[in-house]
Amino acid sequence: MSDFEPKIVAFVCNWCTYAGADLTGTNRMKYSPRVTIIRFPCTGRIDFMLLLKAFANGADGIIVSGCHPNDYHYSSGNFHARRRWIVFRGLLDFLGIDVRRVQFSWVSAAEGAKWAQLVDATAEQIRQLGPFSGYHKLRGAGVE
Amino acid sequence: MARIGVFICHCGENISATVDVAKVAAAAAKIPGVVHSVDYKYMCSDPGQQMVSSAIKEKNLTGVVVAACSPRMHEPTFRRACAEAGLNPFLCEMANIREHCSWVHEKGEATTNKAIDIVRTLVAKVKKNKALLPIKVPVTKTALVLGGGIAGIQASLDIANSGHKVILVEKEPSIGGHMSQLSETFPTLDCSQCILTPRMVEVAQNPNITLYSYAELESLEGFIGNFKARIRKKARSLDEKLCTGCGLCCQKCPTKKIASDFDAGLGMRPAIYVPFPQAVPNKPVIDREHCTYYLKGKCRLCEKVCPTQAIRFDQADEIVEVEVGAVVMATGFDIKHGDFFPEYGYGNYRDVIDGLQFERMASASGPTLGEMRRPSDGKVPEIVVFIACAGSRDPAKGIEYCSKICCMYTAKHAMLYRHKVHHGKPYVFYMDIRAGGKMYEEFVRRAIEEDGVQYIRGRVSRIYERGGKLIVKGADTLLGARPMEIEADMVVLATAGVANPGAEALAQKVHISYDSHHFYSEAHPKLRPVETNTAGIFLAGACQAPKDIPESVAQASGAAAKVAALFSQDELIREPLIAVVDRQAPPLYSTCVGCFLCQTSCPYQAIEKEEIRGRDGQLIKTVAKVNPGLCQGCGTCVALCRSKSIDIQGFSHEQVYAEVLALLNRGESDV
Amino acid sequence: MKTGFYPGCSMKGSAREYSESLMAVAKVLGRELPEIPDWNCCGATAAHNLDRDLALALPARILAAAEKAGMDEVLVPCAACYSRLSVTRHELLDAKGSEALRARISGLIEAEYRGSAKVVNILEWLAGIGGLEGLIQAPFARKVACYYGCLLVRPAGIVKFDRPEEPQSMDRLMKKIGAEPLDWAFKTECCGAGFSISRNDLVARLSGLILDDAVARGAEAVIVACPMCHLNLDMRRPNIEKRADKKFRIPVLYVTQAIGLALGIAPKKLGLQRHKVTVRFSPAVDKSPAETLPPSGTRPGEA
Amino acid sequence: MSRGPVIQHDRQVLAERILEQTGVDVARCYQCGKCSAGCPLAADMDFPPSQIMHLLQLGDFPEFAELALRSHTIWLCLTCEICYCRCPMELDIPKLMDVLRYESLAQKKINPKAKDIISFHRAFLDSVRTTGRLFEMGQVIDYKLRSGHFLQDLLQAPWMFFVGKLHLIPERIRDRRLLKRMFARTLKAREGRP
Ligand SMILES: Cc1cc2nc3c(=O)[nH]c(=O)nc-3n(C[C@H](O)[C@H](O)[C@H](O)COP(=O)(O)OP(=O)(O)OC[C@H]3O[C@@H](n4cnc5c(N)ncnc54)[C@H](O)[C@@H]3O)c2cc1C
Ligand SMILES: Cc1cc2nc3c(=O)[nH]c(=O)nc-3n(C[C@H](O)[C@H](O)[C@H](O)COP(=O)(O)OP(=O)(O)OC[C@H]3O[C@@H](n4cnc5c(N)ncnc54)[C@H](O)[C@@H]3O)c2cc1C
Ligand code: SF4
Ligand code: SF4
Ligand code: SF4
Ligand code: SF4
Ligand code: SF4
Ligand code: SF4
Ligand code: SF4
Ligand code: SF4
Repeated sequence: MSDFEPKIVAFVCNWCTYAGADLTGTNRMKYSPRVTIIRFPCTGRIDFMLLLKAFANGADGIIVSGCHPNDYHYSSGNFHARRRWIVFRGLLDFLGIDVRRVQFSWVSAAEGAKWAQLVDATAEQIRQLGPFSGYHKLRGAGVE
Repeated sequence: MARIGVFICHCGENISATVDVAKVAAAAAKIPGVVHSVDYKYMCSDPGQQMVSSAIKEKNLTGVVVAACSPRMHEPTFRRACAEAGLNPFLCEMANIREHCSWVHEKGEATTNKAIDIVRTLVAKVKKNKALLPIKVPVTKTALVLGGGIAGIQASLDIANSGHKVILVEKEPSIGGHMSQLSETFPTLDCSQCILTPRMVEVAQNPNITLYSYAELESLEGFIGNFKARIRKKARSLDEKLCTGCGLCCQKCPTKKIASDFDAGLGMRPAIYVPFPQAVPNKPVIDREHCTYYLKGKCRLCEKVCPTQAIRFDQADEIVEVEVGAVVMATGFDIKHGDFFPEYGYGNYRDVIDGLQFERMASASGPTLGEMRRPSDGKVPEIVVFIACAGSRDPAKGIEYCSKICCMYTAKHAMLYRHKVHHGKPYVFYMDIRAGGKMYEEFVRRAIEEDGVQYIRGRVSRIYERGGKLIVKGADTLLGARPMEIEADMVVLATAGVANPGAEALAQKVHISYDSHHFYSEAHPKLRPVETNTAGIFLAGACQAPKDIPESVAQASGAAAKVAALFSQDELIREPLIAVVDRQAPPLYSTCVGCFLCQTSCPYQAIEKEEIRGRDGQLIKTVAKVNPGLCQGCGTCVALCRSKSIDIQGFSHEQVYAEVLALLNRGESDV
Repeated sequence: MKTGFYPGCSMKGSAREYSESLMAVAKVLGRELPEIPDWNCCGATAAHNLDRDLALALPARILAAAEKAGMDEVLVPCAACYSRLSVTRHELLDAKGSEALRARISGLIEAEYRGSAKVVNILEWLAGIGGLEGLIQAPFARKVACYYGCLLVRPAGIVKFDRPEEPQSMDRLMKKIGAEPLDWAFKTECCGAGFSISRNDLVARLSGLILDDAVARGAEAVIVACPMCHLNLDMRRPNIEKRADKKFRIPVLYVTQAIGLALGIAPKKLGLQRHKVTVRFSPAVDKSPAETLPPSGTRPGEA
Repeated sequence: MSRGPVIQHDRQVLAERILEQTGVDVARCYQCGKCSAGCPLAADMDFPPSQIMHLLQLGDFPEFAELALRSHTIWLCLTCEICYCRCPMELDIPKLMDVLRYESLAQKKINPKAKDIISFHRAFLDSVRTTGRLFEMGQVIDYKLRSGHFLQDLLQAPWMFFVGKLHLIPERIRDRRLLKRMFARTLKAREGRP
């Protein structure tokens, strides 16, 4: 398992985390290349079918990250995301996906270092969990 | 069939040092639909941009991916280049292989592969991109200012002086707000009326300002640049055009003993009244709750004495409809009155007064003509206790925040008292002295050092009356918290500054957010302090939080500048990255089922109901519709819609799903 | 609705007249007040000063006994006992972590405490009785200072009765019987409470301040609803006067005694003769001291 | 100790125990002094209530917590609830005082000036333990023996007896064994005294 290199998709909001990840780059902080970012206007936009879709297509782990609750670009969208996340956890569990495969976090535009830490921590976590092999089941469950 | 061009940037060595750019270009060329793939040292340079536009023209590109730095850096640059070459700018995407790749990973295969992944992802996205047109909204260049205190006055004057029309709505019979009630003002002790009244007159005379006094906002609809407001002009019971403001009616009105709000209940006024002599407009109103005629059907004395026959007993409220492009909220604040504090007597003791009452007492035009006379018996108070933080910083009985202005006005009050009663003794009970401001600390020190005000550090536990004196039980925490009692003649409570009673209802009317104390919320506490979260609505003065005059005025000028900037354009251009509800051919019309979950989730009230009717006018279905002026493109609605009927342009379902699939299905054929 | 009665220790001893007058009044009002079977002391200040579990267990046993006897509420005329019982009920039912605490205390008292019996104080109980006005024989037309003390109204979050500053319930009651309750400043200031014996110097000072204000405002009587307050204001009068270096002649009546007088009950049945400070009131309509009892301190009573 | 109090970290401080047992968070006290201003006995206390709060706040200096435990204040506090009722932060000081008293007893840090007060409480509870109720006469005698104040109040007693306020024979409840067990498991177990 030691040479397992996970595929991790990061869904991040444009205003905070995307900018935070830019800052990580500007500061030349290094982190694991296993994570690739997909940009959203806000975490409130992220519907969880999309996350399931990612798992069904071979993602081993997922990061969802947006603005801090009080520092939010669009007054309440990330609260919605947060609330839906609670429901989604239950759903993940039901589908037999380890909830630790999804990292929900807040990274602001100023937190470049936090982004690097988040990525590395998630990559390590997923490495330990091993490859996600349940996607055939997911496809069977109609997610595809 | 998609014809995509991919342009890979070296960024000097910023990218090429860790990413094998040639390999990325080669890999990109193999992605189905990619017809052109090149790498170049500096894509954002003139020759770089030139490469993009000539490729668009020569290869008939339907989409462009620039793999370079962050879109936050150069997306506008390349979109402009595309537009100039005749390609819709929203068909251009950037793949961030610098900040998110070359700068954060070591040189090596993994890094190059990631760069390829990113490019493939964006190529998949751009294939699903649609040509979008920027949204243009016209701007009505008239501002609505709500509240005619110093903040509203300042904002109105600044906007009017920049050449735009202003409609100023004030709910009281006169503009002026709390500042008109003040005696002298810290930290300079200049007379409040003297500096305020010229401004009030300016408002009345400025041809760009329409003043609706004794009026309130009835409703506000629309969006930035295009609001429709309905204003209720309450009946003054007289014809303003005929009234000359001679004041005869007020003198003759027999119903004289009505507690004056303007004098904070310390003075009396008649049923037909002007709140204060310098009022703008200087025209009376009849207080129908107290006027004998309205109560008993008799009197009409004012009508008899009026030389211009201006009195109109049967006047009704009038609704005025106006169109405005921006709104400035300047409705100010209120203070808690003494009656909320159980241990200070629930407002039972007449000589326990609040700060505004003290201002009226100290004002040369006030009920005592500026003499210190305590309310109960008119005696000159020899010992006066001032209590700071009365209800502020007090989660148990008041509010938890610091009201910010009371430390300063308490120092001012103690000082003014000493100036008027030379042998008098002023004591201030305080917890902390918050005097952060230009010349503020010096002002407080002056009160202590020059005017002999005694500051005692501690909070008063109780006040009770005994033999015409007020017994104030306090403690000095700097002296071992020993309890102490002062027999005072008068006590002044620096009561908490709070939001206006109607603040919440008004916020809901105009759809702006407010905090748990009903003060209006700014869009960002540090960087957007004069804007609200609703585009086109701005904040000025103490309606946002307790503030002193300099701050209120500064914020008002800031809000006015924002309005002027908005009005400097004829049309607003906005990125079309907003939500749309799908529309289809009959008989379906739309997949929207009309559940309106989206409507409840939208933080900007951007979702409306639209009725779809057949040719016969019969209602077929009610579906959601996004108002492009209000939508901010947050996408919350999209995630909530179960039937996937609402989508966001630029981040559509198709686009993001294509991205995810392309990212994960490395090497697999295109979806 | 069955109302039980918790007399508490002092109403059996030093505050006998409180219980005598309460019973006499209850009889006229047609209320029965059965005592809680085999009740014990609530532990008063001593228990909560020395041991938390004991301070909760003693009242819990009382309340559990009342529950067992099928009582829906318990009248606790002594304000100090009322406070202990209310606090216990709050801690065992509503406070954070109350469940575990309730189990522990139930173990100590070897009985299950469920919390079904409500705790009511004398003012609440009297206010709940309608038609008092109709029974007045001789209005108690006196200027009175209603003294609530500390524990009837505080802590407001637990007793949830009247307002903690300037309460009104006793004033309303006094108005009903024809008295004129005065506005005064010491309604809820502390009299020295349980220090009557161990620190009577402090009691003398604090109680003196209370009497001073009542007298200065022209009160003819101080009305109390607590044996401890009575003890401090009445029995400790010599100490008070010594410390203040002046005489206070103002009598201190239990609220039930004042009502009893208004209902036409004989002073003796109300235990007025047991006071240290002579009470010269009688149920007569006129204000003159008709039935004058000799100063109580000098006369042997019926032990 | 010439250097003054020394910081000691990494120990469970009294303030934390108080928070656990009573929910009173001394950190919320902002030293306004209102409690001290209204406390009927603040003038007699060595540390008025707001100062007790501050002593507990500086929990990293164990000496300060010690001062609170050894204070006269905690025994003078009448539980009159005035401070709690008026505290802007709604801090339940009387409840906190209870915990300080228990700790002071347990750690044998009783202020010598509080001897009489504690003697009185003990005499009171002894009476309750043996009879189930307070036997006032017995308690007063017991207290006098414990405190040594024989004369004080003695003049009062015959009068009380005459007006019917003092009984010579105590009232006893039936279930006195239970009472004894309750005491044995609480106060006595803690104090280790018979
Ligand atoms: C006792 C006291 C002393 C003070 N002393 C000083 C001092 O010495 N120096 C200093 O700098 N500051 C002082 N201040 C602070 C000063 O009063 C405020 O900074 C200032 O008044 C804020 O101005 P404003 O226009 O924001 O609000 P306001 O003065 O409150 O004006 C708001 C206006 O809006 C109107 N309004 C409210 N609701 C509506 C509605 N729904 N529709 C239409 N109109 C509405 C009100 O009638 C009012 O005219 C003092 C404040 C107090 C309480
Ligand atoms: C230790 C500290 C902590 C702070 N923390 C906070 C906080 O947490 N939150 C907060 O809201 N505020 C905080 N502040 C305050 C905050 O820093 C200031 O409010 C803010 O920086 C003021 O911005 P400014 O643009 O007015 O001035 P500055 O930030 O001083 O910017 C002035 C600029 O002008 C340039 N300049 C100077 N002279 C000339 C010249 N002659 N010609 C051309 N350019 C010139 C300077 O180089 C500088 O770039 C803090 C301040 C300090 C000292
Ligand atoms: S008397 Fe007539 S003109 Fe004069 S102020 Fe009154 S209404 Fe106006
Ligand atoms: S009609 Fe009304 S306003 Fe006019 S004079 Fe009479 S009372 Fe005054
Ligand atoms: S400004 Fe001063 S008086 Fe007012 S709440 Fe703040 S600290 Fe208290
Ligand atoms: S100078 Fe700074 S630290 Fe001192 S009181 Fe003012 S704001 Fe606070
Ligand atoms: S767009 Fe979707 S969420 Fe909104 S009303 Fe239609 S179906 Fe419901
Ligand atoms: S994208 Fe956001 S602002 Fe626009 S309609 Fe949807 S929820 Fe409202
Ligand atoms: S009243 Fe409350 S906040 Fe103020 S000093 Fe006392 S405990 Fe602290
Ligand atoms: S409860 Fe104790 S500390 Fe608080 S005011 Fe009363 S005596 Fe003072």
